[in-house]
Amino acid sequence: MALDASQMTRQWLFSLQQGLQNMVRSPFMSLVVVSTMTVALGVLGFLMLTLSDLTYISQQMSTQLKIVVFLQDQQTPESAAALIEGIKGVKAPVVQISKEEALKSMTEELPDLKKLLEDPHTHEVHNPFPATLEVSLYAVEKMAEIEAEIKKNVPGVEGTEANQDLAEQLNQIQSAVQLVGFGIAAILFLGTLAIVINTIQLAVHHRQREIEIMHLVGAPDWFIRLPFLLEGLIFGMASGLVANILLFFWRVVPLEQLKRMFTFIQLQPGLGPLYPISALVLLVGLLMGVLGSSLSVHRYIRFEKSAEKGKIPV
Amino acid sequence: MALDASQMTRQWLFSLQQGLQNMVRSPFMSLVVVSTMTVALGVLGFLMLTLSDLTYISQQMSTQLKIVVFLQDQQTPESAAALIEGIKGVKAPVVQISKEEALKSMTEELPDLKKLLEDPHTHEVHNPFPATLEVSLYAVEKMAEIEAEIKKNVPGVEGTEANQDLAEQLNQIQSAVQLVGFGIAAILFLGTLAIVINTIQLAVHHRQREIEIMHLVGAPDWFIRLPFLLEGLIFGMASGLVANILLFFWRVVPLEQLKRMFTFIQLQPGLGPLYPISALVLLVGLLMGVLGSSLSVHRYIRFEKSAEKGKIPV
Amino acid sequence: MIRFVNVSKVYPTGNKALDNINLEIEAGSFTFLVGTTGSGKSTLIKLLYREELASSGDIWVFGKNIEHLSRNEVPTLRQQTGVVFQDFKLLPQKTVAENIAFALEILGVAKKEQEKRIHSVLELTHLQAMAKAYPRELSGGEQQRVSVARAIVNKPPVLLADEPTGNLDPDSSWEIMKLLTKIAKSGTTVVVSTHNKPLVDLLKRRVIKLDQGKIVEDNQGGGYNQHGTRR
Amino acid sequence: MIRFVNVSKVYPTGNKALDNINLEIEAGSFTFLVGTTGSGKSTLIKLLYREELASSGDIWVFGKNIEHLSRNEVPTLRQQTGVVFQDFKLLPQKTVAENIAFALEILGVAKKEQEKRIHSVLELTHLQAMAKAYPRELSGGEQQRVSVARAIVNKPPVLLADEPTGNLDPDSSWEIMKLLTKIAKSGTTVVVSTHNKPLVDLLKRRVIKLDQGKIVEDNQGGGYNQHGTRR
Ligand SMILES: Nc1ncnc2c1ncn2[C@@H]1O[C@H](COP(=O)(O)OP(=O)(O)OP(=O)(O)O)[C@@H](O)[C@H]1O
Ligand SMILES: Nc1ncnc2c1ncn2[C@@H]1O[C@H](COP(=O)(O)OP(=O)(O)OP(=O)(O)O)[C@@H](O)[C@H]1O
Ligand SMILES: [Mg+2]
Ligand SMILES: [Mg+2]
Repeated sequence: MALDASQMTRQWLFSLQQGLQNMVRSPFMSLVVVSTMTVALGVLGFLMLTLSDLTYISQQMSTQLKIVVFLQDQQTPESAAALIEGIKGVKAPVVQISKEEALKSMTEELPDLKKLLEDPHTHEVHNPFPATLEVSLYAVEKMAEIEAEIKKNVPGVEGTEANQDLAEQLNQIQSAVQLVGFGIAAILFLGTLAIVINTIQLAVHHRQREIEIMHLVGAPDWFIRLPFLLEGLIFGMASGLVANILLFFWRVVPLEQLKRMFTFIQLQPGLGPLYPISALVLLVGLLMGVLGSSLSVHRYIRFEKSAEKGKIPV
Repeated sequence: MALDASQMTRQWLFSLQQGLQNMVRSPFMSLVVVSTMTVALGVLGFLMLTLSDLTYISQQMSTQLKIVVFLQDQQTPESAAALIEGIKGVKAPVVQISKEEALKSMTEELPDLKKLLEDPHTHEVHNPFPATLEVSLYAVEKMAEIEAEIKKNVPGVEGTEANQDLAEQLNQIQSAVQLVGFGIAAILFLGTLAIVINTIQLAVHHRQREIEIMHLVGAPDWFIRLPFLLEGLIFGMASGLVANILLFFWRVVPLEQLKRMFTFIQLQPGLGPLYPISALVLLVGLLMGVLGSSLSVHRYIRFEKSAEKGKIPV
Repeated sequence: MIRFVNVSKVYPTGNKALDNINLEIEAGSFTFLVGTTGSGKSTLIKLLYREELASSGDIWVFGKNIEHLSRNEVPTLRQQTGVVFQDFKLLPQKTVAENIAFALEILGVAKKEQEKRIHSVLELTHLQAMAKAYPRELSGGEQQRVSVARAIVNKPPVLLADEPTGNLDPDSSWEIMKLLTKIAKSGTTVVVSTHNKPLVDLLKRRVIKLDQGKIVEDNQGGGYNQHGTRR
Repeated sequence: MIRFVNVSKVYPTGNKALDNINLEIEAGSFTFLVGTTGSGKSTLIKLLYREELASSGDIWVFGKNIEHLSRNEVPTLRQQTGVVFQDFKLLPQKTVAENIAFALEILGVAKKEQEKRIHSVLELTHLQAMAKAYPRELSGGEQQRVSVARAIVNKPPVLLADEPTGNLDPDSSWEIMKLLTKIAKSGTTVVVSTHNKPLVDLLKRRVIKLDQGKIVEDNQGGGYNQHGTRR
């Protein structure tokens, strides 16, 4: 029995319409599936957002670490600062402390010192302190590299000082946050996948009898499968959207309050990484929905197949 | 029809036995429910573990911050250190740097200085630098408090210096980790709850027909409910146990490797916070299981009730 | 024993399934319920074990108005009423023996006593060989007999059978009907809805005929069609 | 048209439901299948639309050995075979009209044509008033007629009816049987399994009697019981 094009179209349209009808006629089922998927996707997105913020914070923190550069007397702080600001990875401006400022802060701290440095005859003050520069960096892991470059390429540098230990530690924390964050995201991703597929499987399992009946009255596999795929797609889309709304809300309201409470913590400006994450959440929702339902329906169709092979010789 | 005690016992025993039978006879359902619950509980436990580690790390980091105490010349570093070590919140030992050591490190850095400090006649070196103590703390948020206490209670203190800004920042980060961590745990907790209840609801929904039949042949409510409660309990216990096994495994194997990779990051020794967390995971599993199934069965019993009220006047 | 007073049933869809029924059925009697499909036989039976509530009127069973039972009294009513459902209503996850045993487990009957009773009803319904089979592994007629066996196993004072021979061959149908009349003789009140004209004609018991929810005939010892058609 | 060659069916439980069946049924003929409950009638019918596979032997329908159909050919076989299931098998989430329409949607029949055909089968089975009801809102007999309507709506070349009058009163049963014989006259091959002795006796068609999975009688124009018992 060959089918003409309009027959095929009608079958497709009917099959798709069935998907919508099923959802509407099992509101409880639809609600449970969508809410479960929303929770799973929402948690996934929420954690990716938090991880992205954590990475940003630890980066911000590391810019507090500075390389201190001591200059020889013949080098002016201005020209050295200009040279250093030209190095890649250095965050302008480089803070300049002149010989005079260094002396002033030291003698203020140790009043005895002033007398000792003063020439008893000319009352001229000898200044043993060098001019210093405080160099901030964009990324703490470049500290050793940049320190070496300053020593090598900037003339008139007497010495440098950098808290390598703390830098190393912060550096490791950053890598750890990234690695563990990636691990968490991967685990959560798999968890979301498992939960979504399980939920859809339960929903389809509940319709096992219907699938059987449709098969028995002659519906081809694709005809049975299509409505479920559409349903899965819509479930995925709906829960992805709801999860995104929750994420946006979280970003705009409570996170802003957190920011105000913790003024020192610098969060990414604006909506930050929300766009790529929400796109990912939506995509995951759609894929999971379709994958979940197609896998589940497949189960029942596969079951029948194996039953058909069950020829037993008498 | 009054029931004697042995009848009641038999009914209870049968009802409990039913719970086990149901699980064994619907292996697919049991598997799906347990695996979903395991994922949800595992993620919950995993995140609580990570948060506890993060808190620990940020605490460890903050012990890098020190209060520097300058002593007057009449005070010996030893006795001041002993006094300070007696203050609550101070991490022993207090590092002592004597006047001589201070002078030595300064003159090594600035060779010019040595000549200037030397008495041209007696060749005696004047030492303007005070002896200093470096005081580590257990908790950075106590820094201001302890600094004040040192100034007040330790005799012969000339001055103190503490990086209040960085301390404040670390302090805020700790509070933020705790607050956000608490938020995440709460959200995840609710998410786990929702997913578990939804999953059990789907499983019970699938047995709606059976529940109806049992009702129609005269089974009382508790008789129907009990097997589901037992099932929920076992599901909760099983998934809690599996989740805990995964958590222990994660703690022992990959986390130990992370520790070796990042030597600077100090993790809690031994199994750390695993015991309370795994106990919590198990408890949540059990509660959710029982709560989920009792709620779901209730739904169907409630449904019937409302149908019974549906008297329509003719 | 059983008394309907001005009972009507309108389903939520607006279908009027029963229309002002007044009826009395004596204890220990055997009554046929006949009528075209959709005339309200199943609805009348469902009212008797509270699957449905009447829209108006009162129904008395065991001297109680079952329209006003509390939540806890409904299971008791159902435990005292054996029902053969038109669609069998067997528990799919339980074997034949377990399905029958369920009616006894509810009452907390001891295992030994259970085994004895189950053995005897399996024999009565010729299901001994299928005790361990699941409902899906049975033929239509076999399932129907399991439903009969479950309904009679705890010897309830009221037995309602909704089309209990629809899937049975004439010989098996005759056996089941004989069984039901025997049960009525032992004091149980039996109400049987049926389309089986030959058996109704043969047994000569009280026949109540429904049509569009109304009782149109009520004959002691009557046949299926009072004003007989050719079948 | 339909040919069974040495067909046996043993269920996974070990039940031998059919035992070396050899049988030929001509195109456009009308055949009754009778026998005690559990004799294998439903199993024989299930083999014809591939709900079950034979354990051994071959079954030919439309000149094809349906034991060796590929996965894609099974739906085609089922589309060409109308089936009235013993347990109705209606889709619970669809109304009566939608259940019937489903058999046409599978074939991609245009909406106008669908409406026409559905209208006509609803009329034939007296279900016009229930077109918009859901199966759970119907009486047993009404559900059975929906199953009949769905089986005949796409005018399939083969029509299998498993106990199609088990829940119908004598008048409705007679009408449905008349309908099925009329369909056979129009060229469709009709196989009806039934316990309805009066109708089998009345219609005088071919009667095949099964007992314990074996064909024990095969009479053109016979009655229900060749060696008649008293019922
Ligand atoms: N749940 C329901 N909702 C709406 N209408 C219903 C419902 N159940 C039954 N009906 C309608 O009520 C009427 C009586 O149904 P009932 O099942 O009592 O008939 P019956 O006499 O048992 O028929 P049968 O012999 O076919 O079993 C029918 O018209 C049916 O469509
Ligand atoms: N799925 C199954 N698994 C195991 N045994 C089965 C299965 N289906 C049917 N049987 C057995 O096979 C035998 C034939 O069953 P079948 O359903 O063909 O009988 P039938 O003639 O249709 O009976 P009825 O008149 O009661 O409908 C019965 O003994 C039954 O118990
Ligand atoms: Mg009925
Ligand atoms: Mg059968």
